[in-house]
Amino acid sequence: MIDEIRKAVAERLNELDGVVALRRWSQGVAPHLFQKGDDLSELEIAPKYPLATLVSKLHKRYPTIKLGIVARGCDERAFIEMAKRNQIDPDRLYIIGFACTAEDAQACYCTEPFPKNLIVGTPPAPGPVNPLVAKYDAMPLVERRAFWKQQFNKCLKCYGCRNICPECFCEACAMEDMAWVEPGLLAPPFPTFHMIRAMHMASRCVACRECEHACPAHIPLTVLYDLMRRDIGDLLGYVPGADIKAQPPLSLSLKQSPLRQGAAH
Amino acid sequence: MSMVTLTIDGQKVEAQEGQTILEVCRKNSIDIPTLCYHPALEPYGACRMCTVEVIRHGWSNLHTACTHPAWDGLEVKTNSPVVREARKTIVGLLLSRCPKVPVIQELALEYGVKEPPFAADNPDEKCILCGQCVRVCNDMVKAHVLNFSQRGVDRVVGPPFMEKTRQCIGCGACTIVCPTGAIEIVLEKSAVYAEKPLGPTSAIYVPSLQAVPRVPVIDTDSCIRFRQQDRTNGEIADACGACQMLCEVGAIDFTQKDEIIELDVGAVIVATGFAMWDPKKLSQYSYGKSPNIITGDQFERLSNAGGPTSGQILLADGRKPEKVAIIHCIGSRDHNAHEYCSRICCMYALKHAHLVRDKTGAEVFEFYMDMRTFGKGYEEFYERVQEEGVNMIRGRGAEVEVLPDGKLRVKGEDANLGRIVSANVDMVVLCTAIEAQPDADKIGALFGLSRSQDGFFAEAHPKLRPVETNTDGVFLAGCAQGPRDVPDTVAHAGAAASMALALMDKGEVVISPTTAKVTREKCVGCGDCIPVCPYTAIARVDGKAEINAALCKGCGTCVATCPSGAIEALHFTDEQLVAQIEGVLAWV
Amino acid sequence: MEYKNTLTTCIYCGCGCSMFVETMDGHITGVWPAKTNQISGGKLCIKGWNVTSFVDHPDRLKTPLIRKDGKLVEATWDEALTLVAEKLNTVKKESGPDSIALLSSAKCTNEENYLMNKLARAVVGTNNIDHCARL
Amino acid sequence: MGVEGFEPKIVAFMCNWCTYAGADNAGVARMESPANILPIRVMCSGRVSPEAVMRAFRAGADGVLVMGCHIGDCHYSAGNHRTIKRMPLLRNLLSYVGVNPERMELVWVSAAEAPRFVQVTKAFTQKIKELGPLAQEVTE
Repeated sequence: MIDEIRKAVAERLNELDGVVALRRWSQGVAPHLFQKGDDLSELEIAPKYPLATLVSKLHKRYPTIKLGIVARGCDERAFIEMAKRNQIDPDRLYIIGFACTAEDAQACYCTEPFPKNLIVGTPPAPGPVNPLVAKYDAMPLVERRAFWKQQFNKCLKCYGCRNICPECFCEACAMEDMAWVEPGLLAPPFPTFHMIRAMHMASRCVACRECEHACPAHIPLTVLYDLMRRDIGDLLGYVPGADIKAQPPLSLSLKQSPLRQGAAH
Repeated sequence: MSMVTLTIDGQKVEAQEGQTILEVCRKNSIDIPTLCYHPALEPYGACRMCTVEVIRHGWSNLHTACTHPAWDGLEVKTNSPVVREARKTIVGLLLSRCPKVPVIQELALEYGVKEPPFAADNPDEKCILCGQCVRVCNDMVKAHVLNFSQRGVDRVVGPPFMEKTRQCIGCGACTIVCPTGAIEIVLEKSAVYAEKPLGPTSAIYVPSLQAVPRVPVIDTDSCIRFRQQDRTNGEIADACGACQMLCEVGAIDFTQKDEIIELDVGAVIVATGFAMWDPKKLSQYSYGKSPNIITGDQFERLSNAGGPTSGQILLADGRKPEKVAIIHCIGSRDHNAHEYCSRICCMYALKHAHLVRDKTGAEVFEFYMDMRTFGKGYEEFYERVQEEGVNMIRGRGAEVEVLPDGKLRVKGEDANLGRIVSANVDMVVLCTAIEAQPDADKIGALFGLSRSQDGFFAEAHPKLRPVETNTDGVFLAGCAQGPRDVPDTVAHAGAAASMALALMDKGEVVISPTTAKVTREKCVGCGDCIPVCPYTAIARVDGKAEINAALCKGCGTCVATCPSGAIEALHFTDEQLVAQIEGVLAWV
Repeated sequence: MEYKNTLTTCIYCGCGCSMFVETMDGHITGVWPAKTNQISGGKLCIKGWNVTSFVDHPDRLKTPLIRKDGKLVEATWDEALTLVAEKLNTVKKESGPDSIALLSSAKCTNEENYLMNKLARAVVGTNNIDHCARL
Repeated sequence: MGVEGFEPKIVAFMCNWCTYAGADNAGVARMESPANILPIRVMCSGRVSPEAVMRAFRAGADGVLVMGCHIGDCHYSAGNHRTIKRMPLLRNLLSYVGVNPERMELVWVSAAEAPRFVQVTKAFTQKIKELGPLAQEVTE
C-alpha cells in the first residue's frame, strides 16, 4: 500500500506545491512537507500524526500554495471541521486518502477508518464503539464522579490534549483563561478544566484520539468527548467532520438548525 | 362645452349643451314629476310623467323632459294647462293599472284624478313597466337577469321564465330604482356588508365614524362591480359604477389596489388598540340567543344618530323597551375570563343608563360589582345618573335567561340586600371586557415587544417608562398597552408622540455602551460568532472577527459562543461575571 | 518554503523526552512529540510542549551582563569568566571552599554537568553541588 | 440525602429583558421568592457561557439556574436559541463527570410571569435542598 501512496504523491507533486505526509528520519517518524525532488522512499504512514494542523499552519504561512495531504479518515474529518472555521482553505488542498488497517480501526475505536477521498486501499471493517463509553454511561453518578476524580487527579495540566488536537487552533484558550480556571492548581480544578474542553469539543471532535495518545497521565479523555459527540448528534443531528456544508449548530438559531424531537431539555 | 340658453316657465336659463330638459330643470329647482328617471341610468321616457310643453319656432309640442335635449332658444313650459291635462291623463292610465301604489295615488291627487278611469285587470299590480329595473340590471349591474317578456297587454318584467335564477346576485339595485316598490328581493343569505350585526349599510362606506382621513372605502365583497368581476372571472369588469358616475369630483377609482408601502422611519408608535371580548364565551349570559341581548359596543351604535335606528333605542322588533338591564364586568374581573378590570365599562355603562332613561324613559337595572368612577367628573356623573332613577344593584349579574315570550330574565345577587334578585326586562346590555388584539403576537414578534400576562404589550417599566418598550424607538400608545379610557389614551398617545419626536429631533441616536468588542490578538477567525448575531453586526475582516458597534445590541451571545474568549461583552465581561459570581456566593 | 523537523531531547529535565522541533524557513514553529521514541512514547509535559518558547524570546540573554555602578552592562565572555574566577578565588581564600555552592542545570548536557561536578570538587574543593531538575 | 438546616446557594443567571424583569415584578408585587437565589443579570441568556455556569459551581454554588425569555420572545430574537442548545449539552456533561445534572436548570420566565418566577425558584431551591451541598458531593 505504501508504494501506491508514494506513487500517488509523486504524481501529485508535479502540480502541487507540496504534499504533507509523514517522513522517516534516522530515529523516528515526523510530519513533513514533501516537495518536488524529495526522496519519497522516506514517506511513511504510521504512526499517525494530526496532519491537518500542519496543513493549517502552511496555508496560513503561505497564502497561495496548493498542498496535497496523505490523509486518514480522521485527518479528512479534521480538516472538514477546520475548513468550516476558516483554518484551512479546502480549495488549496488535495486529499490523497488511504484506508486505515483493521488493527488501527480497532485500536482507535474508529467507526469510519477511511476518508471520503479514498485513493489507496480498501475500507476495513469499522472498529468497535469504545466500550468504556457504555460502561461509564451506565454507572451511577457517584461512581462516575469517583472515576473521573481519580482520572483528573492525575492531570499534569500539560495542555498536551489541546496542543495535539487539530481542532484546538485558537489563539487564546479558555483553559488558560484566569476567569474560568484558577491558575496555580495542580491537578487543575475539578471538573471545570476538563469540562471546558469537553464542551468545546462537542461540535468539533472528530475522534482522532490524538489527545488520548498525547496524554502523559493516560486519562481516557475521548470517553468524555465521545459522549459529547453522541449528545450533539442526538440533540442537533450534527456529526463533526461528516459534511463540510453543515454549519456548527451551536452558532445557529433553532430555525436554521432545530432541536431534534424529544431531545429538548 | 358650449352653453345654451333656453326659457323655462318664462325664465331665461343657462344650460350645458347635451343636457336634457329634465336635468336643466332639476338643476334650477324646477319640479317635474318623474317615475322612471334615475340619474345614473340612460333616460327611457317610459312613464311619461315628465311631459312638458316645448315651444320651438312658435310650434308647441308635448315631449318628455327626460329625453328632450336642451337646445338653444327653446321655450319650455312645465306647468301649463296643456301639460297638466296631459299628465292628468297619464296618471289616470297609471292609476288604472296600479290603483294601490302610493306614489301614483299621490300623483293622482296632485293632478285631480279622483278615480281610475278604467277598472284594473289586477288591482294588486304594482309594476308600471317603466323598465328602470331592466336597465339597472343590464346596463349597470350587468347581471342580465331582468327583462321584458311577452307583448302588448301581456307584457311583464322578470327573470327568464319568471323563475328564480342563479344569475341574480341579489344586489337589490332593482328594488332601489323601482319607483313603485314592485320588486321585493328575498335574500337567501346576507349579501350586504353588515355593520356590527345591527343593520346593513352600503357597499361603500366610511370605515369608522372617527376615520381619519374621512374617506369612504369600497367593500369589494359587497360591491356589485367587484362581485361581478369575481363571478365572471373578470369578463364583466364594468358593472354598476353608480358611485363613479354620481361622484361629482371623480374620486372613485376602481383600479386602486391594496398597496404595501415601505417607509424608512425613525420611530414607531404601536397603537393597535384593543379587541372586544366575545361574550359567547360565557354561555350564562345567553349572548346570541336573543337579538335584544347586545354588547355595550352595539348599544353605542344603536344610540348613535348615524346608526341603524337613527339613534332611537329600540328592540329588534321596533318597539321601545320598557325595562333594560345593564350588566357590568362581563369578561372582566372574572377568573373564567380576564382577571383585569377593563377600566372603561363602568363609565360607559352609566352613560348608557343615562341614554336609556333620556331617550326611552325605560326602567334601568344596573348590575355592578363596585363602581369605579376614578376620573375627573366621573363620580359626579355617577350621582347624576343615580338621581335619574336608575336602579343600582350591587352584585355581578350572574345569568341572563331568554323566556319563552322573548322577554329576558336577569338574575344576580344583590350584595346589599344579601339575596338573589331577578328582573324581567326587554333588553340586556352586556358591558364586555376589552382585550388585546388577537394578532398581538405577530405585532409583538415584528417589533420585538413582549407582552404582559394580560396579553397587552409590555411597557419598558410599569412605573417609570410606561410609554417606551424594550425595543429602542418603539413606543406604545393607548389600549395596545392596557385598558384605558379616552382621556388617558390621549395623554398616553401624546407622550408617545413626544417621545418619538424627541428621539428624531435629536438627529442622532444614543446607543447603549453594552456592546461586544473583539480582541484581535485572541481571535483566530473561526467565524463561529458570525451566524450567532441577529443584527449581522459581526463580519470577518482580514481573517478576524470585527463587530460593528452601531449595529451591536449587546446581547452577548457571540461572547458565550467564542471558544477563545476573544469577544468581550462590554459591561458584562467574563471578569465582571466571575466577580459577581464570587461576590454573590461570598455574601451568603 | 523550507520545512524541517529536527529530532531532539527535551532539555528541561532529566526524563529525556524525545521530540521533533519544527522549523519553517529557519524559524521554529512548533514541537511534535516523537511518537516512535521508546522513552516518552509521544507524550510531553507542559515544559516539553513549550521548550522552544525561549529561543526567539526578546528577553533572552545573549551575552553575559556585569553589574557596574548598580547597572547591568553587557560584557564579553572573557570579561565575565575572569571576573567570576577572581571572585570565587577571593571567597575561597577568605571563607574556605565550603562557602561556595554550585548549581547546575537540566538545560545542560550530561557532559557539561559532569564538568560542573569536576569544577566543584576538584577545582573549588567543595561537595556543594546540585542541579535544578534533581528528579 | 438532604442535610439538616442546609441553605443552598443558587446562582441564577437572568436575562435583562424577561426573567430579570419578571423577578423585579415579583418584587414589586411583594411576592416572596427564596433568598437562596443569587441573581446575576446578563443582557441575554445567550450570554451565559458554559464556562460561567461551571465557574459558578466551582465558586461554591450548589445549583445554577439559567433563566431567559421564552423561545420566540427573545429581545434579540434568537439569543436564547443558542442557550437552549448549549445548556442540555452542559447538563449532560455534568452528569458524565458525576455532578448531578439536576443542580443545573434552564428555565424560561417572561417579564409577565412573576408568579412563575416565584414558583420556579421555590421549586428549584427545594430540589437543591434535597440534593444537599455540592461540596459534599465533589469532595466525598
